[in-house]
Amino acid sequence: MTECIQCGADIDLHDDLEVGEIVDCGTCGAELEVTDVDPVTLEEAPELAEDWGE
Amino acid sequence: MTECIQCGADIDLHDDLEVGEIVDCGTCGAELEVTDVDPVTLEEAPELAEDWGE
Amino acid sequence: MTSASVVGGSGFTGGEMLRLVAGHPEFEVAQATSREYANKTVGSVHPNLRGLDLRFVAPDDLESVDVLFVCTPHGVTMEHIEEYRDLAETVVDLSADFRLPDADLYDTWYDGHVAPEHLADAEYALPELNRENLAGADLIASGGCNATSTILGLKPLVDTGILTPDDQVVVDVKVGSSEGGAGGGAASSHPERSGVVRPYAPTSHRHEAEIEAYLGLQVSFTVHAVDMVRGSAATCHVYPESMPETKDLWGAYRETYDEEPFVRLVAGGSGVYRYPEPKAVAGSNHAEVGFERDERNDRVVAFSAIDNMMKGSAGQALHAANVALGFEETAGLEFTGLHPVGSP
Amino acid sequence: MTSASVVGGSGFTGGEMLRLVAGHPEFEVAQATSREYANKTVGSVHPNLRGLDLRFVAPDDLESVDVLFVCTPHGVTMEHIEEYRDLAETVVDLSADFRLPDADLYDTWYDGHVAPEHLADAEYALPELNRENLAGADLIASGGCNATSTILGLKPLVDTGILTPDDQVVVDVKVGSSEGGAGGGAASSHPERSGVVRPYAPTSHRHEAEIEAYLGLQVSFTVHAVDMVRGSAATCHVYPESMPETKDLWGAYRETYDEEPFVRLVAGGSGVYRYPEPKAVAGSNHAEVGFERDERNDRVVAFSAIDNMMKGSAGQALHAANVALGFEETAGLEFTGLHPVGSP
Amino acid sequence: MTSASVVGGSGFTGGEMLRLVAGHPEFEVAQATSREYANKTVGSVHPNLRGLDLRFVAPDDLESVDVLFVCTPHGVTMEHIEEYRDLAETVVDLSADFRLPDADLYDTWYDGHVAPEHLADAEYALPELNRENLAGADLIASGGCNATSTILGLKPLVDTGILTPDDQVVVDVKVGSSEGGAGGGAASSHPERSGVVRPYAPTSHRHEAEIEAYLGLQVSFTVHAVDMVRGSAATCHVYPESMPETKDLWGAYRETYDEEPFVRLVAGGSGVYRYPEPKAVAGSNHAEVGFERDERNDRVVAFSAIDNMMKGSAGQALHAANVALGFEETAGLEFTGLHPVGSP
Amino acid sequence: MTSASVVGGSGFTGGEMLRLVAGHPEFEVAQATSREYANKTVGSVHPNLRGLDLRFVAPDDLESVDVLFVCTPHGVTMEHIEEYRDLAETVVDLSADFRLPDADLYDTWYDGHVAPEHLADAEYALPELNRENLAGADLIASGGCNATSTILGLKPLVDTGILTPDDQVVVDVKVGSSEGGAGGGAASSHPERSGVVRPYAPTSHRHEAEIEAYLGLQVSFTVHAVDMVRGSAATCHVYPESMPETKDLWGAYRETYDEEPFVRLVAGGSGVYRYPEPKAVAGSNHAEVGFERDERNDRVVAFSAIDNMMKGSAGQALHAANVALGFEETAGLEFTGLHPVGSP
Ligand SMILES: NC(=O)c1ccc[n+]([C@@H]2O[C@H](COP(=O)([O-])OP(=O)(O)OC[C@H]3O[C@@H](n4cnc5c(N)ncnc54)[C@H](OP(=O)(O)O)[C@@H]3O)[C@@H](O)[C@H]2O)c1
Ligand SMILES: NC(=O)c1ccc[n+]([C@@H]2O[C@H](COP(=O)([O-])OP(=O)(O)OC[C@H]3O[C@@H](n4cnc5c(N)ncnc54)[C@H](OP(=O)(O)O)[C@@H]3O)[C@@H](O)[C@H]2O)c1
Ligand SMILES: NC(=O)c1ccc[n+]([C@@H]2O[C@H](COP(=O)([O-])OP(=O)(O)OC[C@H]3O[C@@H](n4cnc5c(N)ncnc54)[C@H](OP(=O)(O)O)[C@@H]3O)[C@@H](O)[C@H]2O)c1
Ligand SMILES: NC(=O)c1ccc[n+]([C@@H]2O[C@H](COP(=O)([O-])OP(=O)(O)OC[C@H]3O[C@@H](n4cnc5c(N)ncnc54)[C@H](OP(=O)(O)O)[C@@H]3O)[C@@H](O)[C@H]2O)c1
Ligand SMILES: [Zn+2]
Ligand SMILES: [Zn+2]
Repeated sequence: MTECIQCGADIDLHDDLEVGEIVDCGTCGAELEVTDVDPVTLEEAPELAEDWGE
Repeated sequence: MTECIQCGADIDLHDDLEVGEIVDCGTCGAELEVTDVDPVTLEEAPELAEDWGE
Repeated sequence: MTSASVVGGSGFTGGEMLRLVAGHPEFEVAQATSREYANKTVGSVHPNLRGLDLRFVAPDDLESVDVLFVCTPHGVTMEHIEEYRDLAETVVDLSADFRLPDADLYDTWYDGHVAPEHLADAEYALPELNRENLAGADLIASGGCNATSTILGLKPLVDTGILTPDDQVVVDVKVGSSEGGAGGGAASSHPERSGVVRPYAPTSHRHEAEIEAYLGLQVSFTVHAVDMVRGSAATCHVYPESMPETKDLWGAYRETYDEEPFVRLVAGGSGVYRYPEPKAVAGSNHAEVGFERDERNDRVVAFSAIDNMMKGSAGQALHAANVALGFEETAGLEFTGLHPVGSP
Repeated sequence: MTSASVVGGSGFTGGEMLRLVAGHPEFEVAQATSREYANKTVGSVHPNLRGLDLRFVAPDDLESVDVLFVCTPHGVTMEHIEEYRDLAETVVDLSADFRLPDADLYDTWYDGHVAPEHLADAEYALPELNRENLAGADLIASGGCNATSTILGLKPLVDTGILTPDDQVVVDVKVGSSEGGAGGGAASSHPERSGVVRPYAPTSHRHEAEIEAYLGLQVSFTVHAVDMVRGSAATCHVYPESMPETKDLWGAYRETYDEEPFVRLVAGGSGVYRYPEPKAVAGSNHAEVGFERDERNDRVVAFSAIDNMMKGSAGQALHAANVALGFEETAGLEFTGLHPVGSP
Repeated sequence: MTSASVVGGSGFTGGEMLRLVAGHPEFEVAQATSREYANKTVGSVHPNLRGLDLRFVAPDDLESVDVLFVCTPHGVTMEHIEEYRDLAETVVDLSADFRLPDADLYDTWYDGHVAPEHLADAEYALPELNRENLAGADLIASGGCNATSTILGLKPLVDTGILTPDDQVVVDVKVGSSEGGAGGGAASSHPERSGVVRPYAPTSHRHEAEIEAYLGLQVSFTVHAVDMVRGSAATCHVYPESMPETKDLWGAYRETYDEEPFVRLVAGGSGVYRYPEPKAVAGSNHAEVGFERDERNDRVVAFSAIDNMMKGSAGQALHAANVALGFEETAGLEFTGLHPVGSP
Repeated sequence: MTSASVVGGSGFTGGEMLRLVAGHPEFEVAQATSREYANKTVGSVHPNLRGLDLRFVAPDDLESVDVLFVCTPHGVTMEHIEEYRDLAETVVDLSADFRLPDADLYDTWYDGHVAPEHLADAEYALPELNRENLAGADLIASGGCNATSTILGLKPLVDTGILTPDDQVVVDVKVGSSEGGAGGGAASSHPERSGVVRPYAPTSHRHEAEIEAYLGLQVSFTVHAVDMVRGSAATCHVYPESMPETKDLWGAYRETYDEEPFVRLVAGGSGVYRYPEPKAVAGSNHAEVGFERDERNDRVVAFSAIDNMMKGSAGQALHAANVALGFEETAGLEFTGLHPVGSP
């Protein structure tokens, strides 16, 4: 279990995590980048500037 | 031409006005009661508690 | 089984109440009243209840029952409260008649009260606010729909002191047409009501009183009718004394709602549904709450969305009854809503 | 518990399938696939499923399971059928890939078939039509939504011989936007798709093949897009050799559907909802069917309305799976729909 | 300038009539009647006419005028026809009171007629059908909206003999809520009327009489309410004795409508709008007509779409008045509609 | 005649621009560009323009013209501005590229500016704000739709000093789906976008910059998507230093707008339409503005409603061009909107 750096919720991560992978927090939806796997370290993923309508 | 007591716009009144009649202002829609006809005097009409949906 | 009857069963909240009670594992429907449709089948008014083998009775034919859900317009319950309490151990009223703590407030916001002696007995239904007092309550006052969405959106900020009574709060609400009840008038005819963004209560909406009573906050309230049938969405523009960090906000909301079965936090993330919206909860008893920080304006925007027929009335009433009677809190309220869904 | 996975879980029918399976007393959800959203939570796509603690997996990561529900576009299942049948005892396919009895028909109506050897194993899912063969079936082909509404509307007339293959039948269908799936295109953008009455399949709709295969009737089929999200409403204009009396029609419909848990007869009566309409069944697995006689034109008009996401796809699939696996037929399908409801 | 007054100016067609007359280069608005809103501004009822400096008068205060447009419910015009014809040289009636050629038909389809002696004077307004007789007409009967859409869709087939009175014709119509007029009732309240596909006239719709009278065809007619405010879309399923080729159909439609300023052919092509649809003509006086061949079923599907408030009532009435009075046919009717547009 | 071409003619504002220019007494349409639909008829994209005998050309084929209306996404005009100004005496840009007075602001709110040397030449299009500078302007920057509705709602309060830069202002906006342009994405598909109240720009909307630049006020801005296609409705919650009386407010609004041909005051009164709403102005170039006093909270609520395709873009652009070129201000903009109308 790792804590989300945005909302503080526990993030349930899958096993074969790789550095550079983007995971999202199930609670707040934040996109987080895996920067280390042992121990797992997460940072906010670079903004994807995703278009969201209008 | 009489002035609306709510919004100040000129109200175009018809000829055979009677005391007690309710007229509405074309600008602000206020419902006004004719309290005198010579000269024409208007007062705010008693709230009709009109239901307006929801 | 616990028997339950619905007064005002031909109305919108009454129909929803019947549906919920009929699907509840602990309840069985006894009677439903309607003056207009007495002796007609419930299914002739509520097509989704065609499977229910029940006909409306006149209010005078109401019999004793364990729980009475009262779904009538404001003013009816207060007039009949003695009779209702004689008929049933537990009375759950969906109208505004027993929501406010104080007869004076009825003078200010309504047209007074004719049975103020019962006010002290009434418990406000919202379990997120008043769970502890609901257990065993015998007169329950289900909250107003717009008050409910507002209270749920702001409560974490108040509880954690981020927001205090001195702070400025604007609440801009958008609601669906079922809030008007089955009666309707010219303004709620389909040609006039379709596609609107209509300021229907620009100021002085009565739910301000409820919010102030239960949240301790005076809010500037404005309600707009928009083109949906179900839903109340409150956008709360809040100016805290000192701006909280994002994680403080998450902390506040999680602390308040982490254990709540019917409140979901939705604040950002990816995809189409990033903030609370009524269509994500339509048909369900869930509330979505969330927020966004506005650094530039030292503002927190809190969003809250419910289905006014469910969390905003019948669902809340049943939830409270579950608490009052010691049933599983979520009993009969498991439906999670639909996706995709149009304008439910 | 019986384990179930959903291929195409990020799509519209896939999301509905997940909702139903998760709420089913006998099933537990194992996996849901999505190529686009692999590793994301199911709730990030389907906001009503935010309570579900599940993330999408890539299709390649599918594991063995008791039942596999396949909710992919036409062509995918036939390509993967060996793999799917290896993974699961029971495969329920929601696409058209195994609906038609005969490979030839796939040449005529689709682009041929790559696994015709499995066609003979497949059972058409509609229990009202094929209940006896569904028990124990291991490859189930859930019907087309418009075919389902049409078949349900006409079946009583065919069963009782009121309608014969020589008679003229016009089927004029009105459907919601969820029929197009989550993909969408320019024509299904909100500005272009709102408020339409748009002839989207004026002639030659593929569901004609299914109707002919299972009802034995050639029908003139035309489909219109209208402004709703869920729903398929079939208006069947029928010219029987000899005009039946009203009571013959009631007799036919009651005989066919009296024991059916999910079909309601609605034909006249009072109130607002006098004939079948999609919004009366939206969100539920019910079909409404009904009729009106047109003396002047020697015509019977049969109406049928379903929710395409439920009775027209995921609900039908689950209903068939219930029959196949010997569960209670209505298990997981109890939701009765909402009233009032907008354009669900 | 020609003066024009509108009886029933507070209604839906009356408001549209006022808008059109006020914007017409040859007309000036004299009076508009309303019993309910007498002395109120026209803009208080019709917000788009707030710029019009006019107040409703009671019907008794109607004065002489050049043209009187009568926009009242069925039965009113026939009762007042002497009075109306005394007041104005030209009376254009939008109700059904003078549409049918024969008093007998009023016995069959309506509740009889109280002024049958005027029937022979009346000309049916649809210029595409009756242009030659409209010039100089002094009593004009504007057609029914659904009759208009149907007649326009089928006329080319009848004119060219592709369709004969012996052939089977099913007309399946979808209409908006403004067809019900400003009155409305429970069934047209927003919560009940939103998102519907509702068979509101399954059989025996009165417009059958008009279609038969002016097209010489008996049609099987069924009308559905759908979720839009303006629009009548007719889908005509036709079984000609011998199937025409596509080019014959194009020939027929072009021959009939090539010179018509308000009829557009739309039959296939690319893009989102390939067949007639009401939202493509909403707000305008245009009709879209088109067709598709169904080889498999020896069927021609003819589509027709209009705005019921315009081509289906007020626009048609003004168009006919233009012809009657010798004005430019398109005067005051130039608006082409909007894109994009929702559910107008 | 003055010739005019439209760059981006296949888009939403481009189509509206073409419609307006084609119907304008002084203009004639020269060319309309589209890369995707080059050589196709304009009517194949905009069905209401089927009567227009015009095909799209590629942008490279643009020829010299009197006025060029540029209706492309943000960033295109600034890149091509030299070319556009070479082609035409008068360039009217509907994008944000020349709206802000200062290159710095483009760094803050957008992604910088590539042709800042033209910024000083540009005039903000809104005639109610900038009429005097528009006469003879050769580079005109049409305003943002939500900025326009907000500015129009607040301007009288600012002009009369009721509202000062120190006062708190919350602007809660509700918009239709056409704001997103013809492109659309998953969030604007019909199933996902129908029936929403969706916080699409909770904070930091770029129009804040425009409002601040032209009104001198920093506002807290939040934008919601609601279920309509056209429309921007701004609800401005304002806390003036000292509460004005109702007649002061009327005075302020009347003073500011009395002579304005396109602004209507709507504030209270009777009937269904008591405050500004987008459907009352849909299809027209009108803005409705109005207000309500909230004594209890020392708040003024100002409402403003426009059609984003008209007053919020193409209509405003044409209005400004009329002023710039010395035409009648209302030329080509006479359409008053429709009643009843659904969700236009
Ligand atoms: N709609 C909402 O979103 C909502 C949300 C929260 C709370 N509420 C509250 O719930 C209550 C009901 O609202 P609603 O929307 O369901 O209204 P509704 O649809 O108009 O229904 C009212 C019902 O009350 C019955 N009724 C009316 N007057 C009565 C009387 N004097 N005695 C007995 N029965 C009477 C009516 O039936 P007959 O006329 O046939 O007897 C009808 O069944 C209201 O107090 C409302 O404020 C509503
Ligand atoms: N919509 C209806 O009303 C309805 C009714 C009856 C039957 N059906 C049938 O049900 C099926 C699904 O329809 P829908 O409306 O749910 O469509 P949809 O919303 O487009 O969903 C399709 C799903 O399939 C997945 N998918 C697509 N190609 C795939 C591939 N090659 N391999 C694995 N997964 C793939 C997609 O996810 P990823 O791309 O993320 O993998 C998505 O989850 C269709 O066959 C349709 O004909 C639909
Ligand atoms: N709606 C359509 O799509 C459509 C299409 C084609 C034809 N029509 C026909 O047009 C006519 C009007 O329809 P509508 O939809 O405009 O109806 P509506 O909205 O109900 O308006 C009816 C109008 O007539 C007035 N009125 C009613 N009874 C009257 C009486 N006895 N004497 C004088 N005025 C009376 C009403 O005003 P007050 O009550 O205030 O006097 C109101 O202004 C009908 O005959 C209808 O069949 C309608
Ligand atoms: N929609 C509104 O409510 C609204 C309101 C105010 C202002 N605006 C502004 O108006 C502008 C247009 O908005 P819209 O809603 O009309 O967008 P839209 O529907 O997406 O249309 C954009 C148009 O620009 C063309 N285009 C795109 N990229 C181009 C390029 N690089 N070179 C030449 N043409 C290009 C597109 O056609 P092809 O791809 O076929 O060339 C299309 O015709 C935007 O700047 C927007 O901010 C819009
Ligand atoms: Zn998180
Ligand atoms: Zn006034």
